Amino acid sequence: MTLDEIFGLYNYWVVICLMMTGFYIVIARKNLIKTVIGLNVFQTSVVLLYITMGKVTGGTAPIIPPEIAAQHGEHHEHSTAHSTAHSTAHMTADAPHLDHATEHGHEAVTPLTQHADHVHQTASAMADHSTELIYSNPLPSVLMLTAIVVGIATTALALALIVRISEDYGTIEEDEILLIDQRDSSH
Amino acid sequence: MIEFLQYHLPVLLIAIPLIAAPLAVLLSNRYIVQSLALAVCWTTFGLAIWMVAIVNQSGPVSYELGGWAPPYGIEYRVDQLNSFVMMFVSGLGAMVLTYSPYSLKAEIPLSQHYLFYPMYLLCMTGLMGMCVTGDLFNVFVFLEISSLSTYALISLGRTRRAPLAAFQYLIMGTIGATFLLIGIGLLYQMTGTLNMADIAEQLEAQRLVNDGQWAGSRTMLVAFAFLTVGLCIKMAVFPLHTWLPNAYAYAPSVVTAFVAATATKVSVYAFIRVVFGIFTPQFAFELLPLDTALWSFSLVGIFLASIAAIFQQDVKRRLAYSSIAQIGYMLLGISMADVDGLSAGIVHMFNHALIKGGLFMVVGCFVLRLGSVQMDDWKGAGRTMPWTSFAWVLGGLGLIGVPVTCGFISKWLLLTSAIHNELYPVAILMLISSLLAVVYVWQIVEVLYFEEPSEKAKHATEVPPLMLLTTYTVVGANIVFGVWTTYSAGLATKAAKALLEGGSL
Amino acid sequence: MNLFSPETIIQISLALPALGIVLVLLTGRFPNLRETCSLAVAALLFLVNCDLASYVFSGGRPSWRAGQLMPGFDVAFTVEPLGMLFALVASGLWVLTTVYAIGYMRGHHEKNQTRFFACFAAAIFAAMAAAYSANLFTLFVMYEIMTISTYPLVTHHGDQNAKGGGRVYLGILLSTSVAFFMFAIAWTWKIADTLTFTQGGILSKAFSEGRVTEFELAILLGLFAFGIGKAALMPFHRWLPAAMVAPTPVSALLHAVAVVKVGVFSVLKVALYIFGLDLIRDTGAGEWLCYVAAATILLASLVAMTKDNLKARLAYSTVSQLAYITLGAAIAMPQSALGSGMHIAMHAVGKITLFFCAGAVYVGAHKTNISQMRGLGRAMPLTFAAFLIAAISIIGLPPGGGSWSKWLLALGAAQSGQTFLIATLMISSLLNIAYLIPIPIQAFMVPPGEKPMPFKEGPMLCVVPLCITAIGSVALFLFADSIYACLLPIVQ
Amino acid sequence: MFVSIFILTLLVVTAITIARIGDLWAAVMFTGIFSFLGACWMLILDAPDVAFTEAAVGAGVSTFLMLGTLALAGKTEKPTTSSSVVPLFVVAVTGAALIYGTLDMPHFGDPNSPVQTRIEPSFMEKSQSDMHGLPNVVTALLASYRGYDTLGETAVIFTAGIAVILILRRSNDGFKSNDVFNSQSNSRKGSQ
Repeated sequence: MTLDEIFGLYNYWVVICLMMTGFYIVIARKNLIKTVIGLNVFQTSVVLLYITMGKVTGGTAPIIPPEIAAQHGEHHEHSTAHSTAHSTAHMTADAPHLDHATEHGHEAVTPLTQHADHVHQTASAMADHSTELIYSNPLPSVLMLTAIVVGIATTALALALIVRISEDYGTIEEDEILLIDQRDSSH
Repeated sequence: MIEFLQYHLPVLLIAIPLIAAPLAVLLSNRYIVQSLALAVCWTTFGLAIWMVAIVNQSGPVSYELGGWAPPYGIEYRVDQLNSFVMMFVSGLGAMVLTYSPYSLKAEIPLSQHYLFYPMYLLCMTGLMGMCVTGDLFNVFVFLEISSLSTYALISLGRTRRAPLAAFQYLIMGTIGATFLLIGIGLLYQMTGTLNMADIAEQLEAQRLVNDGQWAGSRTMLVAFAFLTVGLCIKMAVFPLHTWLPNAYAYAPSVVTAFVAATATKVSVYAFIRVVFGIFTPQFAFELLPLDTALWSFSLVGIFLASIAAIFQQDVKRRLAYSSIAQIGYMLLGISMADVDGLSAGIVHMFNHALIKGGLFMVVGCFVLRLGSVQMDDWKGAGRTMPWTSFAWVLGGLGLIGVPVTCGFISKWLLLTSAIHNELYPVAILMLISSLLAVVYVWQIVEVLYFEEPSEKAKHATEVPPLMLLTTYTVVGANIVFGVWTTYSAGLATKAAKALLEGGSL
Repeated sequence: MNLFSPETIIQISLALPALGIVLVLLTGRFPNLRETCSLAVAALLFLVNCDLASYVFSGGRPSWRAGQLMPGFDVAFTVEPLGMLFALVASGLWVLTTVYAIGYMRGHHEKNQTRFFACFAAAIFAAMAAAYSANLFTLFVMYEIMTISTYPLVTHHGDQNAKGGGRVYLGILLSTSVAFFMFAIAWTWKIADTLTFTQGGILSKAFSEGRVTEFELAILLGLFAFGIGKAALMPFHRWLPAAMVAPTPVSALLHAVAVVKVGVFSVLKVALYIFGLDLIRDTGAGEWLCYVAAATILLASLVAMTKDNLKARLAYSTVSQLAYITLGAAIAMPQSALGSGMHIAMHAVGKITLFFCAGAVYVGAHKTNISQMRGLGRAMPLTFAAFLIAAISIIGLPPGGGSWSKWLLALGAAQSGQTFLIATLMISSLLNIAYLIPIPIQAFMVPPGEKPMPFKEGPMLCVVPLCITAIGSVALFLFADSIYACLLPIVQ
Repeated sequence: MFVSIFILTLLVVTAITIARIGDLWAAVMFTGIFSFLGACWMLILDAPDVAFTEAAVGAGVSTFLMLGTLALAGKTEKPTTSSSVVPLFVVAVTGAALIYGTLDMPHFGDPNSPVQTRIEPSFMEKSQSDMHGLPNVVTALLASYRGYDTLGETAVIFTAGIAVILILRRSNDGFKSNDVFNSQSNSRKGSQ
C-alpha cells in the first residue's frame, strides 16, 4: 500500500465508515425512530459515495459558464453548415486533453483573444476553450437527486408507520412491542 | 395505429398503470376506480402477451426512452426472459384484482378503497418496470416504487401487527435497496455506464485486455456481492428472510396473494439478470463459488423453512414459510447454470407464482367465510365449503409437485439438471425436502376433511361465484401448465438458452 | 372385429375411464344412472381390451405418442404382452368389482358414492395408462396419479381411523416414489440417455460401454425396488395393511389388483426393459434383492398368521405374494420372469376372490374377525367355497392357477442354482396353507354355536362376482399354457 | 484538501455521535447537521445541485418530519439490552468488504477513470449540442437523458404520499373490530 493509494482512496474509506455507522444504527438499535435515523445516515452516505465518484481533480461543477453557453448557442446558429466539423473537433479535442488537465491547471491562456474571423477558426477555438474548463461528471449528481428523493419518500413512509405503531402500541421500542404481542398471543 | 402501439409497447406496459394511478386518486369513486384498475390490469396483461408474441417472433426488442440512445439515455430491453416474467406478473395481478372485491370489502375500510387501487397499480408498475428496463439505476427506482407501495399495502392489514410487519419489511427492504445502490455505484465506478448490456460489454472488454484475467476484479467482486445480498433480501433467501413471514401473515388476503405471487419472483428475475446478463456465469460460478454458496444456502433454507412451516398454526404464515423454501428451489436451479437448471429456476418462478397465488386466494376465500387463518377454525370446512376446500387440494398438489401439476415440471427439470451435473447429494436432498411440502400441505387437507366442523365452519357457506371462478382459474392453471408446457417450460427453456448462449441481453 | 386400428384402441381404452370419471360426476345425483354408466364404461373397456389383446398377443406392438410433457420427455404408449396381460386383468376385474361395489356400497349405505366411483375410474385410468406406458417417465407419472387418485378411496370413511390409514398410505407411497423412484429414473436417464422400454434393456448397452459400474447398477436396482413402494417390499410394506381401512371393494380392486399390481408390474418392466434380465444376472445386481424378497415372503407370511382380522391377514398375504413377483425379477431367469408375469394374473384373480369373500361376510354376517367365522360355512356356503378355491390357487396347488406361476418361479430358482430360494418357496407354501386353509375349513367343519345362523348369503351383486372370479382362478389353471405362450415374447 | 479533511472528520464525528446519543431530539438534530455537512462536502465535490437538494431535503424536510413524529411518539430511546456484538460483526464484515473493494478503484478525482472517459462525447458536450446550450447540465440530464428516472422519482413521491394518507387515516367506517383476521384478538386498541 503506497502513500499514493492512501491519498487516492481515503475519501472512499471515510465514506465507507459513514455508511457503516448508519448501517450499524439500523441493525443494532431497537428504537424505531433511531432505526429510521440510521437509515437516513446510511442513505446520505451512499449519496456521498456516488458524488465522490463523479469528481475530477481540478474540475468545476457541471454548469457551463453563461458566456461560453451563449457563444455556443450563437455559434450554433451561425454555422449550421459547419456544425458537423465543429462537434467532431469537440470530440477529438476533449479526450487527450483531459489527461493533461491537471498539469495545465489554470495556466492555460484564455483563447478569447484568438477569436478569429473565420468560422473554421472559431471551431478550433471552441475546442481549445473546452479543454480549459474541466467539469466533474454530472451523471452521479443526476442519479443522486433521484436517490435523495427516494430516500425522503422512504423516510416519510417509515415515520407514518411509526406514528401508527405508536398509537396502537403506545411505544416505539421494538422489544416492548414484541413483548406486548407475545402477551397477546399467550392468552 | 397497430404499428405505433407495437413500437411503443415496452413503455406502454409501464405507462398505462403509472398514469392510471393518479387518475384513480382523482376520480376517488370506489366503483369507478375499481373498474379503471381492472381495465388497466387486463389491458396490461393483454399487452404483455402481445409483447411475448413479438419477442418470440422477432427476437429481443430495444426501446430508447425519449429517443436517447444508450449509454446516454435509458433503454428498455425486452427479451424472452423478461417478457415471460412480465406476462405472468401482469396476468396474476389482473387475476387477483378480479378476485378481490368481496375480500377487500371485508378487510379494508370502504373509504380507503379508492386509495388501495392506485397503490396496487403502482406496485404493479414498479414490478413491471423492474423487469422491462435495461438500465441498472432504473431498476433501483422501480424497485423502490414497488417496495413503497408494497409496504403501504401490507400495513392495511386489520390487526395492529400489520403496520409493524410493514415497518420491519421497510427496514429490511431499504437496507436491501441501499446495498443494491452501492453495488450499482461500484459497477458504475468501474465501467462508467449504467446500461446493463453496456456494462457487460465493458467487463468483457476489460477482461480481454487483461488476457482473460478479470480486471479490477476486487471491486467487481464486491459490487457483485452487494448486488447479490441486496437482491437476496428482496427475494427472502434463507438467512435474510426474516421480514417475509410477518409481512405475508398480517397483510390483507388480497395483498398477500398478489405480493406472494409476484414480488419475490421479480427479484429473482433481477438476480438472474445480474448473474447471467451483466456478470457472466463464468465469473459467478467459476471464478467465484457462488454456485456452491447458493445451493448450500438454498438447501439449508429449504429444510429449515419447510420444517418451520410444519409447525405453524396460522395458515398464511405456513404458506409464507413455504414461500421461503420455494425460493430455495429457484436458486437451486439458477445455481446449476446449465440450460435445464436455469429453465427449472425460471419455470419455477412462473409455476410457483401460480401455485402460491392460487393458494393464497384460497386462504382469502376461507378468511372471508371463516374470518380466521388459524387451522383450528378451519376444521371440517371441507363439508360446508367443498369447492374452496378442493381448490386447496389442487393447489396443494401443485406445491407438492405431483405429476400433471406444474410443480412437477419444475421439480423434474431441477432433478434432471442436478443429476446431469452429477450433484447427487443435492438431488437427493432436494427430493427429500420436497416431501416436507407433503406434510405441511396435507395437514391442512386433513384438517379440512377429517375433523368435526368447528363452530365457525359449521355455519360457513360457499364463497361468491366470482371468487371461486378466479381462484379456480389460477389453481386450474396449475394443472393446465402441468400438462401443456409449451408456454411455460418451453418459454423458460428458450429464455435460459438465450441467457447462456452468447449473452443476448 | 377390426373396427378400429390398434392405435385408436389405445386411445379409446385410455379415454373410456376418463369418460367414466366425467359421466359419474355428471350423473352423481341419480345413483342408478351413475352406476349404469360406470358399469357400461367398464364393460366396454374390457371388450376393447380383448380386441387389443388379440392383436398384441399375435405379435403386434401398437404404440401411440400422446405428447411431450417436457422437452425430451414424452408421454407415450406402447403395448407389449406383459402390459397387455396386466391391462386385461385390471379391466376385466374392474367390471366385476363395479358390480360388487354397487352391491356392497348400497348394502352398506355408504356416503359420497359419487366421489367413490369417480376416483375408482381415475385409478383405472392410471392403471391402464401405466400398463401401456412406453417409457419409464410415463410410467412414473401414471404411478403417481394412481397414488393420489386412490387416496380419497382409502380414506373414504372420513373418520380418524381413515385419516391415520391415509397418512401412512400417502406418506410411504409418496416418499418412496419421490426419494427413490424419481431419483432412480433421473439417474437412469443420465446413464442411458433414454427412458424408453426396450427389449433386452437400455442399461446393458451403457454397461458394456463402461458408463456405469456393477456396484452402481446394484444400487440403482435397489432404488427401483424400494422406490416402487407399491410393490410393498419390506420394510416399505406398511401402507398396504394401513390401506385396509378402505371399504372392501377398494381393498379388493386396488389393493389386490390395480395398485399393488402396478407396483410389481413396474418392477418387472424395469427388470425386463430397463436393465434386461441378462444384465441383472451377469452383474449379480439382483442377488441381494433375492434375499430381501425371500425375507419378505417369509416374514409377511408369519405376520399374516398372527392376524385375526381377515382383511389384515389377507393384506399381509398380499405382501408376501407380491414379493414372489419381485423375487422372479431378481432371479432374472427367463422362467422366473415368466412366472412373475403369470403370477400377476393368478394372484390378482385369487386375491380378489378372497377379498370379495371377506366383504360378503362383512355385509352378510357383519363379521370381520376370523375367530368369529367358525361354522359360518353353512350359512354362506357359496362364499366359503369360493374362498377355498381361491386359497388353493394362492397357495399354489392344483387346480388353482397359482400352481403354474409358482412352479415356473421354482424352476427359475433351480436354474439359477440358488437352492435356498427353492426352500424358501416351499416353506412359504406351507405357511400359506397354515394361514389360509383353516378359515374355510373351520367355517365348514366346526359346528355352529348354540344359535345357528340361518342360510344367508351376502347380496346377489356381491356373491355373483366372487363366484365368477373363483371359477376364473380354476380356468386360469386350465388355460395357463396359452398365457405362457402369450407372455413368452417378453423374455426373448 | 484541508477543508475537505475537516469536513470529513466532522462528518465522522457527527455520525458516531448519532449512533451513541440516547436523546432522540438530539439525534434528529445531529442528523440534520450530518446532512448539512454532507451537503457542504458535495459542494466541494462540484455537485451544487445535489448539495442544495440534500440541504433542503435531508437537513430540512426530513428533520422536520422526524421532529413531527417525535412530538407524536415520544422522545427518548431506551438503552438497548441486547448485545451489540452481532451487529458490530456484520458491520465490520460489510465495511471490510467495501474497503477491500475500493483497492482496485480508480483514485479519487482521477480524470482517466471509466466514469469520466467511458461516455464519449461526454454528457457536457452532448447536452450542449442537444439542448442548445442549457447551462446547467445536471438539469439538462435530469430532464432529458434520464428524464425517465425523474418520472420514476415523481412516482415514488406520489406513492409515498398516498401511502402516508393510507397509513395515517384511521377510518373504521362500518367496521366492527371483531376477530375477522386473527383469533389472537389483536383488535386495534389505540393508546388513547
